Amino acid sequence: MATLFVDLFGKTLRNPVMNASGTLGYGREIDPLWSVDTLGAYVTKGLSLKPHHGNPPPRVWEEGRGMLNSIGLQNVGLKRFFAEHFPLFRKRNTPIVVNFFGFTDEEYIECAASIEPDPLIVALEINLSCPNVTKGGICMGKEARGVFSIIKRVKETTPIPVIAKLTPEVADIVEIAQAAVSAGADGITLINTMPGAAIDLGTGRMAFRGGLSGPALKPIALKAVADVSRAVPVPVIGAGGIMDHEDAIRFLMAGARAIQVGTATFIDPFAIPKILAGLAAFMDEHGLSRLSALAGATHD
Amino acid sequence: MATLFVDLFGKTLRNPVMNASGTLGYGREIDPLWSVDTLGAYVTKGLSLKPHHGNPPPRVWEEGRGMLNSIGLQNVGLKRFFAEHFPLFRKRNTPIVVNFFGFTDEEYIECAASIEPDPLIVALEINLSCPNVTKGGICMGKEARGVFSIIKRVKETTPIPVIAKLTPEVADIVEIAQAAVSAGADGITLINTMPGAAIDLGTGRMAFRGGLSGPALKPIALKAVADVSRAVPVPVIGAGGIMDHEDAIRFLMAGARAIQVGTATFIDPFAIPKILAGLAAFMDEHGLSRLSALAGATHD
Amino acid sequence: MYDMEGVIRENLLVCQDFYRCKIELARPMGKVIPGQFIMLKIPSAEVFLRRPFSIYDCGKQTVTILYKAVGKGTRALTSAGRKERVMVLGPLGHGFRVHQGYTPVLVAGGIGIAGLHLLWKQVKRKACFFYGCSTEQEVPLLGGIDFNTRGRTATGTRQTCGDLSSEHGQPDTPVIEPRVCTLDGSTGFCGNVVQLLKSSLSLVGEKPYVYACGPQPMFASLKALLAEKEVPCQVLVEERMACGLGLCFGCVKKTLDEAEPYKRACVEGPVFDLWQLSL
Amino acid sequence: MYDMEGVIRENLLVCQDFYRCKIELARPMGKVIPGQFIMLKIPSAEVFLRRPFSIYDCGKQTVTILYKAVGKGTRALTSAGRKERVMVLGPLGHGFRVHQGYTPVLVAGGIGIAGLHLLWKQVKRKACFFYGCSTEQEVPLLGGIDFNTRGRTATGTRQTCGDLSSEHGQPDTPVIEPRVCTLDGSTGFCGNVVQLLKSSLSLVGEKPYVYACGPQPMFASLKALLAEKEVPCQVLVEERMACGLGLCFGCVKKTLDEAEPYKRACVEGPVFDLWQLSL
Ligand SMILES: Cc1cc2nc3c(=O)[nH]c(=O)nc-3n(C[C@H](O)[C@H](O)[C@H](O)COP(=O)(O)OP(=O)(O)OC[C@H]3O[C@@H](n4cnc5c(N)ncnc54)[C@H](O)[C@@H]3O)c2cc1C
Ligand SMILES: Cc1cc2nc3c(=O)[nH]c(=O)nc-3n(C[C@H](O)[C@H](O)[C@H](O)COP(=O)(O)OP(=O)(O)OC[C@H]3O[C@@H](n4cnc5c(N)ncnc54)[C@H](O)[C@@H]3O)c2cc1C
Ligand SMILES: Cc1cc2nc3c(=O)[nH]c(=O)nc-3n(C[C@H](O)[C@H](O)[C@H](O)COP(=O)(O)O)c2cc1C
Ligand SMILES: Cc1cc2nc3c(=O)[nH]c(=O)nc-3n(C[C@H](O)[C@H](O)[C@H](O)COP(=O)(O)O)c2cc1C
Ligand code: FES
Ligand code: FES
Repeated sequence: MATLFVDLFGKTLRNPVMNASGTLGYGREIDPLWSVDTLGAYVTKGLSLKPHHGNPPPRVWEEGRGMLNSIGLQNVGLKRFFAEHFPLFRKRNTPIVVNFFGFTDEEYIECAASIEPDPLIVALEINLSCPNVTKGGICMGKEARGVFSIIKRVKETTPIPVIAKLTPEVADIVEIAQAAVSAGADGITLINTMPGAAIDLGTGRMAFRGGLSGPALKPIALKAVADVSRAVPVPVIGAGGIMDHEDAIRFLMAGARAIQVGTATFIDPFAIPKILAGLAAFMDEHGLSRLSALAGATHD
Repeated sequence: MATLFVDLFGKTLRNPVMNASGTLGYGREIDPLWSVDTLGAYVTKGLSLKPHHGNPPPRVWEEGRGMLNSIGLQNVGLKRFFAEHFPLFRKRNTPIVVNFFGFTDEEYIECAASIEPDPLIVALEINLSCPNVTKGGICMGKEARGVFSIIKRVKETTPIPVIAKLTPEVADIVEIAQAAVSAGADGITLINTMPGAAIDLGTGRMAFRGGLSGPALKPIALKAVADVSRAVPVPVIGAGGIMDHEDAIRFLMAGARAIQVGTATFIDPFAIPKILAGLAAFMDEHGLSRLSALAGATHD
Repeated sequence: MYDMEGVIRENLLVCQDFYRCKIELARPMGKVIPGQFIMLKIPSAEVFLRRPFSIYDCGKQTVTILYKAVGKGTRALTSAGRKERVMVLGPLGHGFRVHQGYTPVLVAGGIGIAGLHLLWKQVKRKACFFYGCSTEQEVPLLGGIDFNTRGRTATGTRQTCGDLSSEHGQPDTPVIEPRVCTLDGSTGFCGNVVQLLKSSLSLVGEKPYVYACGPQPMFASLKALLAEKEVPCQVLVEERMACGLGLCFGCVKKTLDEAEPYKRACVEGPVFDLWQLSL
Repeated sequence: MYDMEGVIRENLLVCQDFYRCKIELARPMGKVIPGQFIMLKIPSAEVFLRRPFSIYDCGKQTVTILYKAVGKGTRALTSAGRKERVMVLGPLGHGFRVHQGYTPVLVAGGIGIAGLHLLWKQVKRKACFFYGCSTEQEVPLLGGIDFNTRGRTATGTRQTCGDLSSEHGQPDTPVIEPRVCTLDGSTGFCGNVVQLLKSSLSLVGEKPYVYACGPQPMFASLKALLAEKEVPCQVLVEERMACGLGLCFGCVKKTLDEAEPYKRACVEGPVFDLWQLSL
């Protein structure tokens, strides 16, 4: 029997499959369907220092084989998350990755500072796809210099490993990833949603704007993973349109150490347990005993 | 009966529907199925000063509801195009847009200089998604400054209207479009393919890399069109995943003056004539007499 | 909760654009509270996300929805044949809470009737039913509702609203008074269902409790109508959904809760207290 | 040329992984040259691009393909039922050019037989046929070919290659000599079809002209075999295609033409002169 264990930042995770941030609520919503300890690690909904209301509806839009969302980062804030939602993960002994964001450099630092290290916290995942209000709303993750300085200051603030989660809406994602790593990032998550728009012909209403996720994103994500994992020495976590275990394997082959499943869960709430089962079966079928054997497969 | 006429750079085109560059061969290949004068204008395959061999196969890859291509800009060169292929358009009295590229700034200038003005040439469409060999292979269209200087020099070289065709792999496509316009671009085509990758699980071979086109690209393209058409005073030409007349209308509603159809033709070689028929029927059904009425529809 | 396999057993046109679809499930669904919904995976590769539908009716191992073809997904569903396989997730969400000591007044606009049918079936006491639609062609939507009519027809008779509370009143027997209106006046009262309710509200009884489902603009006029007498009211809202499980925060409705205004229609709803919504 | 609607009339498993699919067209296809192909829109929303298939056979208003299930598209096609609608674009590409004064020698590897069947049917003179496959299970693929056998079975008999040119030879009658090999030796010659050809080439006749279709590595060994005697040879190549019409330049094969090495398999091919390819 193949093992799915994976090492990440000195911790050993049960398996390489996480949810993508913002796609599994606070965890408690899915727990009645399957226990959160099914996950290699639970990635929190994007959290901020203060609670955040998010955008008015409509917030989701189907678009071909994908969807657009403009949730607007609604969340209960870090404090309430740890008070109300973290206990479930403690009870289930499930490692978590704390995804967080801010609208200024300082907010990022304050967030990171406010998170107490805990044996269950694998890493902090910095969502860099946020508008920087001090720079006229330009997205944080678009400039290598800006990314470098946020990560550097966050690293100085916290002893917890730090993952930079990058937006694909950049000219050269490798350059951004390298900036993050040289600032001390311990890992890179690729990719966040791609900004897009849709127009409802029926109503003739103006374009719905939101972040594109799902299969439409997959080729862009796979390229980012393949390019970045060759260019940086830290683990890459892949996300973007992973719908089944074959997609998961593609990302692992492309160079991801672990993967995150988002939109797939909306269509099939059991997508994550199914991916895990499929992954194990694939490994057994191909006589692979460790996940790292997959990554090798593509380097021929 | 609605008219589909559209004004572009002081010329009146029969209709707003063009092919996307590189997706209708040299024109002669489709002409036996439907006359090239069906088009508002024919956009040439990307042409260069000298003939170009292109990449070894495989060059195309199906990817969900889209495809990746790595044709590598194979073309017969500007000279042979005008000698061998242009006469068809002369015979059919069909306006053309000359799409061209280079690997250095100088090559762009030389290309533009070599193209004689002709009543049938509506514009030159500069493909800015090319590697710049003098800058270590970085894509031409990624830096506002680089785009500005190429367009400025091309504009100084030729009296023919110039369209900048932009890559979506940038941090802020509006910024690039504005740079092009301030350098004198007469129009903007949005968007070229998005770089992506795929992995064939069967063979376990390394990622196929290529430009993503087709429906998967549509939300990204629509957003680019909506954003750029509001930000620049010149006409925007929309492309990316237009499969039917409803998609065409979405792009016109989002602010495009004209549209280009690429990948759709591979799946249905009659996609372009069908889109034209559908467009006319839609206008009649909704009592719209001019295309400009569509653009208005979304500004409520 | 399970994601249940289902087989379409019936997918009938009830009247123009409206269909009733009965699905046989591979296992029992569990207890359903009226107002709850399912997330249905429509068997068409063109449709990516699931779609939410109120549970119109349910049996031991069946679930029935009543739906209106409005867009890509619902149109694709109309052409799903018998025996076609689907996936059904449910029952989902918070349904109606029926409070003792009130007269239930059900108010359905158009396809909103799908969300109230089960409540009507389960209310074991005197109650009223107001139904509004566009034209008499849509009146057959009422046809599936069991109005134990005592000499009155369920549809279409042009009648004024009698004194419901006195005329009938056997304990534990629903009062059988569907009132119908059409926007074009082709049958019943001429106007929308809130106008109809207004014209009849004084007759409804002592302590009305309104349960409403319909197009969203209806809720604002309902609020205006009910505000004076502070009539309690629960509404079933519709919002675009991605997951139906509270995972994505895509389906929110704005409430008057200032600390956390946006509540998820799929878990905190789809039934909300009208007086807590920000309309 | 038209994009023709078609209806699947037959979609049969010939042997493991191999299927024959007959499509009735809404209108006649026009003259077909052996080696030409169609672009088939497979009726599955999961399959985006069309897929190219050699015209295995054609009637007035029918076209038949023989295909191997190898990936998403061909696997989806296996489950297309009778009466399913498809779109068929064709006939496409440059087919085989048959030159007078030569003995046609047809060499098919595996599914390559699909590309040579029509040529065999149309060659109205003495000719040879070599067929190689993996195991005897695939020999039924020959079954559709009309070998007017004169006492010999078309398949499976373990036989050495006789002197074809002398044994038969009625003008305008195809010589009926299928030679079979299998990679595992389970029937016929043990080896691949180029090895089989090598073992028999001297017996083929005075002026052989080889027409080949099969897996791409076969062409390199064919080239090595035929080089010495400069035997003329045309090969039908397979390449991923997007449009099939010469529009996308996605399907190129490398040739020895230095000025323009990459030629489109869909218009300049799919049949190329072996001696012009860069393998
Ligand atoms: C809890 C709940 C219960 C519902 N119950 C029923 C029911 O019993 N019967 C029924 O016919 N419909 C019901 N709906 C609405 C139904 O879900 C939508 O009509 C359906 O999702 C539209 O899908 P589509 O692909 O056909 O339309 P789309 O092409 O997605 O959209 C067409 C139009 O419908 C609107 N729309 C899309 N999704 C929704 C949605 N979730 N809610 C409201 N409007 C939407 C769009 O804005 C657009 O104008 C319910 C919705 C919710 C949230
Ligand atoms: C001119 C021509 C004639 C052909 N005639 C036949 C025929 O008569 N019968 C038949 O079974 N097949 C034929 N093929 C091959 C057939 O087109 C492919 O097997 C088919 O497109 C694979 O599609 P898929 O979705 O099943 O595979 P995919 O999932 O796309 O790929 C599966 C595997 O097949 C390979 N492949 C994909 N497309 C092609 C292609 N166009 N050519 C070669 N390999 C490919 C891939 O590299 C991959 O390894 C022909 C190809 C060409 C170009
Ligand atoms: C509804 C929704 C909410 C999301 N919220 C967040 C978030 O709060 N923080 C974040 O970093 N990414 C967020 N994402 C992005 C996902 O984590 C993921 O990167 C992206 O959706 C691509 O993966 P997928 O295609 O599997 O969904 C969200 C995505 C969706 C669809
Ligand atoms: C096979 C292929 C070849 C292309 N060649 C060119 C080219 O030479 N020059 C160019 O500017 N764009 C080229 N493109 C990009 C298209 O013109 C178009 O911008 C893109 O495909 C998006 O449109 P679509 O989704 O309708 O195909 C090519 C696209 C494809 C698919
Ligand atoms: S639909 Fe996802 S949270 Fe309600
Ligand atoms: S397949 Fe498009 S050119 Fe040959």
